[in-house]
Amino acid sequence: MTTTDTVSHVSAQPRDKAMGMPRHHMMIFIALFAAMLVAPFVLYPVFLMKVMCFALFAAAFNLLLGFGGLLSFGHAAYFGMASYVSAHAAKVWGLTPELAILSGTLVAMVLGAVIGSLAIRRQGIYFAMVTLAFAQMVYFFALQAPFTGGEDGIQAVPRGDLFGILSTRPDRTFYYVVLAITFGGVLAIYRIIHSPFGQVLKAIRENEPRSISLGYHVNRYKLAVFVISATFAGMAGATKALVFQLASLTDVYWTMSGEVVLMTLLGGMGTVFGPLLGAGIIVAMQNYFASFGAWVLIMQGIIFVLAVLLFREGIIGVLARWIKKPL
Amino acid sequence: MFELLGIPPQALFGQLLLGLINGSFYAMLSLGLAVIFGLLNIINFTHGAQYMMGAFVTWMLLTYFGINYWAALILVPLIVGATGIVIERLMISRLYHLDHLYGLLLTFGLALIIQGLFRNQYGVSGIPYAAPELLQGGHNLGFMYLPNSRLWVIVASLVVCLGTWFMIEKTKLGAYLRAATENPTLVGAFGINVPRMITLTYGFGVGLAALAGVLAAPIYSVNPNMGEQLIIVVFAVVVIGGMGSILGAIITGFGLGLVEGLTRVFYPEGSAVVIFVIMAIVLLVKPAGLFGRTA
Amino acid sequence: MTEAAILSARGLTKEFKGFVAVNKVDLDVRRGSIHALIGPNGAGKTTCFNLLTKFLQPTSGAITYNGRDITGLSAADIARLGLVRSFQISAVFPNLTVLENVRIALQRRRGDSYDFWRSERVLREYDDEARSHIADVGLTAFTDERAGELSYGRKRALEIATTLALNPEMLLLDEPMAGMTQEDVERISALIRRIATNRTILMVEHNLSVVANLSDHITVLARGEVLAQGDYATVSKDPKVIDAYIGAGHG
Amino acid sequence: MMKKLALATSAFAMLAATPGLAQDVSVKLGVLNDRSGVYADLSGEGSVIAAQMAVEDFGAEEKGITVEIVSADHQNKPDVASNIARQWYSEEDVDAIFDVPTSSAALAVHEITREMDKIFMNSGAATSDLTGSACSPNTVHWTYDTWALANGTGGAMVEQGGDSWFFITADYAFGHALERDTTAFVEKSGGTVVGSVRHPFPGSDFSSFLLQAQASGAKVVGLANAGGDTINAVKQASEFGITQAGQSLAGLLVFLTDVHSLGLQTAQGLVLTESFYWDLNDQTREWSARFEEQAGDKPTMVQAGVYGSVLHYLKAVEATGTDETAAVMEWMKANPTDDPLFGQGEIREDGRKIHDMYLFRVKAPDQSEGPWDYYELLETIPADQAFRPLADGGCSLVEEAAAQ
Repeated sequence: MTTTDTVSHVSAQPRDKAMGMPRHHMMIFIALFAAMLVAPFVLYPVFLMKVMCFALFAAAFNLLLGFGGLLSFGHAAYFGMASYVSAHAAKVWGLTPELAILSGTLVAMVLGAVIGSLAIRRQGIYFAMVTLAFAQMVYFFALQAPFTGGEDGIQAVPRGDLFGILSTRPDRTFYYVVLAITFGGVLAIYRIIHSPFGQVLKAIRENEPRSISLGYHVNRYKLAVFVISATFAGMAGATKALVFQLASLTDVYWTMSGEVVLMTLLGGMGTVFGPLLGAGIIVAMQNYFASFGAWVLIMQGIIFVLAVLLFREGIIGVLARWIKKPL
Repeated sequence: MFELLGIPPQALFGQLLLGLINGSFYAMLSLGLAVIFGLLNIINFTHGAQYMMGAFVTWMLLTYFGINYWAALILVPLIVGATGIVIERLMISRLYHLDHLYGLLLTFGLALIIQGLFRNQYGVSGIPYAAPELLQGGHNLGFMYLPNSRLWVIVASLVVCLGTWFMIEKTKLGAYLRAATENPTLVGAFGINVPRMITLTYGFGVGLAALAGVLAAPIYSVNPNMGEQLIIVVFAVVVIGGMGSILGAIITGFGLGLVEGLTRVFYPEGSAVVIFVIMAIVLLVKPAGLFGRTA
Repeated sequence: MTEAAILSARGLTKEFKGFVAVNKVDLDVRRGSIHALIGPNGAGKTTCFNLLTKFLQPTSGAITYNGRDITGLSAADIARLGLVRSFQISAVFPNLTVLENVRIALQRRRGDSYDFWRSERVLREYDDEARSHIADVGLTAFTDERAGELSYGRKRALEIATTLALNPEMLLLDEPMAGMTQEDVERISALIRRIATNRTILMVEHNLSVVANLSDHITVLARGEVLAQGDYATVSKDPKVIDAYIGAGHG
Repeated sequence: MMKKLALATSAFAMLAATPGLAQDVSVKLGVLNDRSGVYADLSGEGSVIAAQMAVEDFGAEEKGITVEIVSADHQNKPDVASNIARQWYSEEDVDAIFDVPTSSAALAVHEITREMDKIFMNSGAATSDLTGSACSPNTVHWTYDTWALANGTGGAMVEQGGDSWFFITADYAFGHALERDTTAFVEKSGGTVVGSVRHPFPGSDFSSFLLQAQASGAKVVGLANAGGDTINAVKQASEFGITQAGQSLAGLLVFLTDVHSLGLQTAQGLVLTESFYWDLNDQTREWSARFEEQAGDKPTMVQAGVYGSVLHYLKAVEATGTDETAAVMEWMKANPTDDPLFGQGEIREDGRKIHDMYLFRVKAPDQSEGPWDYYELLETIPADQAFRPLADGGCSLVEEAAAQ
């Protein structure tokens, strides 16, 4: 018999929807967007761009874990490989930023399709181990392939001119490009969750054998959501490469896979806003505690343990329970 | 003198022997994972960190207390196994009613903490641990110089692996263990304290990892990151072998060590990924793994 | 094969690591009948059931449905042919509402819904039909409740409503009465009889009174093999069957 | 508050303006390195201590220069390094960044420094690209580079009789570059390379590669890797009796701290190149003793390089009376360097700092007379031969200068 990989979580049913979106969701999105519009005048724009890239990465990951019920421990592969491709495209091929990001995203999609079609043959923790092992293989590839620059990475990547016209060199300008990309990505993921496809995904997560018995080709759905998740993870990685103007092994290493799991778990898996908050917290932590060295690692470990033992719903999950509305 | 694909047979034998040594570590670690998985149904991500602890505790015993390697062989698995028991009682035991993925996440977090603490304390450059006198030197086998310490690893891990296999497959205790794996409630009905058995099993699996760490201490550099690379490869070994049988874990471990050794001779560039490639093929052909139960 | 058989199995065998769970079972389910699969514990009923619904792949043997060989098809494909199963443990989607549960089945008509770019509002067209299925099993009052919060009997009712929403030609019910109160048993029995009017039903059931009451035809399994076949009266008098049940210490 | 004070003193100084005397510039120096990873021991807090010693020895305060030192951990990750460098330059008014081990992180800081037009004085990183194909008017590469190491170990080893080589190479760009460069020097000096093998990175088991090296019969086994890989390889070489059997082991990127962590028993006989050793002369011994009092360990060449580069930078600030990038950089390149650790030297127009390099052999335990007595000097490679000739690096600054 097949086992279910259900991850329990909150998902009550709101009926007060406006334009297909519960009103409070729409208000949060608008508030978030407004805040991000003015944020670079208060906070350091590069830091904010990093947060946004990771927020998109975590949202993509959450689509797979929180809504597909699949724990991938190798999402760094798509994030990192896309960042290499995007950096290479911008630097060596001289592509404009939107095309560079697009090419990175496409490569992540293809990679996701290849690894995904193998990984979905196993379930539960095996699935996690398989994705981890494949990601390690991608890491070795990135380390040895000539175009990635090995340990040096791809450095001094030009951001280029958006659509060939608008220079994105100034951080503030590029900030709004990144805002558009990541916000668009997060909204797209939101739509996917709330699509007919998303509805079937939820059913599979809740009860896989039953979904099969209703005639759904469960593995095709799993593969589809895996590929979509890898694609958006790639989009985040490709964007990040242009933000920092470099692509490096950090992004493709397994600790990166662990970090995105942590962001999602901390914020609240299976929630809409949890991964965004989780990404913000972890990136801020890494940024401001950078001088503490290995303590950052220890703190991340402690957060993992506490999150698993004490608040599995994550911060947003707990909030959602208090206000009795899904977030 | 005949050669095989351009490789002199002496070199080939040497590499096979070395592959066997690597395989010893794979086998011991995947065995520990299999035992834990069998009863607790979690993948112990902390396994690599516990292997590293084994090596470090061996070093500490010698440095701070003057306790030698041979005593460490007994003491270290007990000490590290005991920390495992504490972890199981305090944390892992709270997760059995939940999705198994939480066990993976918890042990991943624990691995980060343990690794970070050791990094803070000892840095990452690595600490030397001198092999005991009996293991220094080596034998000239004609086709290679085999250090005694390596020979000892093969012997010790074979004894441990076969001992574990014998205990689980052929003794009454093992029979309970296997039965509990299949059906915990049934064994509970036989009047066996299942939670205690689970705790001890976790301790035992962790002890195995620590023992591998003791064996590694004189050979590899003792450093906080020594487990993190190995554990991912061992995960692949486990996926290839499947969690069906104890013997399967042992055979796969040794076998993949040999395969890796051969790759080092014929195509060294591929030796880092050969196990992952095999994993991909096994997933295509036999998704449940070579020794895994179908369904 | 009899003319009227909708589902047939020939020489159906399943081995697990040398242990033969189901051994050369031949089975014919007549169109329009209620067919029960019974037997003592460990007789291989559930394995047999899982083989027929392709949740397990048989080691050897063939299965035909409506004259078509379905031995090589996947479980989801079988469901698409109109052969839909239920589960021993109640098979609902606990975090979806009752309405959404039924709608998941109706949504199947869209083919495979891979359209992740559309809003789920397109699913509202199924709401009315879903409500009528819900009304059929008497759950209208719970339409917007989370399925996980329903009582056990209501979950089973919801499961049947979901199954019926697929409008299957044949239903395979895995112990539909397991764990039910007497009151629930009667309600579900009536429901099964009602839906059986233009459908074929194969069920695995422990509750012999339910079997006696509902089924037209019975197959008795013991140790993975077919022990006896026939209607309740024939089977219940068969000394081999009595022996098997008493020998196994189970009634 | 700080700013007000600085303004007040500046007005005062203007009145009493005497060239070369109190001139009240305030500079902020960032020491960016690895404080938790593989290179924490050879750079880390020790580099910050070295920088502070430079400020004190220079007597910055007496000379009217206010110096603030900030430090951070880049975890050997280029993205972390680039993030910190950006923030330091744009938000915290850091004038110059020092140290930065790990080539990838160094290249990242190198690019940002160029973009923001500040000063980067690298001590910790190996890549010779910093003054070669990627060279920048804003970077000085102080202590060593891969070319110098390959030249020292590869060329000098052959002269010492080690004329046949076998490489054990980390299978990524850095390892390949080390192997390629060293091979060139070995061959130029009349030696041969009999074989090489690439090991996965990072690797823990080197036994099978060592076995191949042994079978090759080469006189020298060259380790074209770094950090934990080198440590593991050396440890296992001793286990398999490589050096005892008559082969020499040559580390192409080995630091004093690596030898310290291996112990002499294991590391004995290893040959390596460095640009600084605490026991070279009275000056280095005196300075290293002071360093050891504060840091607890003897200094590495990287830490020594931070001292030297901070000192030279402060001299430039004193002489030009400003922290303005172009002026400081011009002075630094125009004037010779002189410090107790590296002696006299110069900074070339491509940013390369020139000084002697040394080929060492690790002593056997019975030759060592005390703690940290690890090296035996085999050869001094004079400054004019130690580094890549200006014309060979492919640095665009050099071509521009030549064109003018």
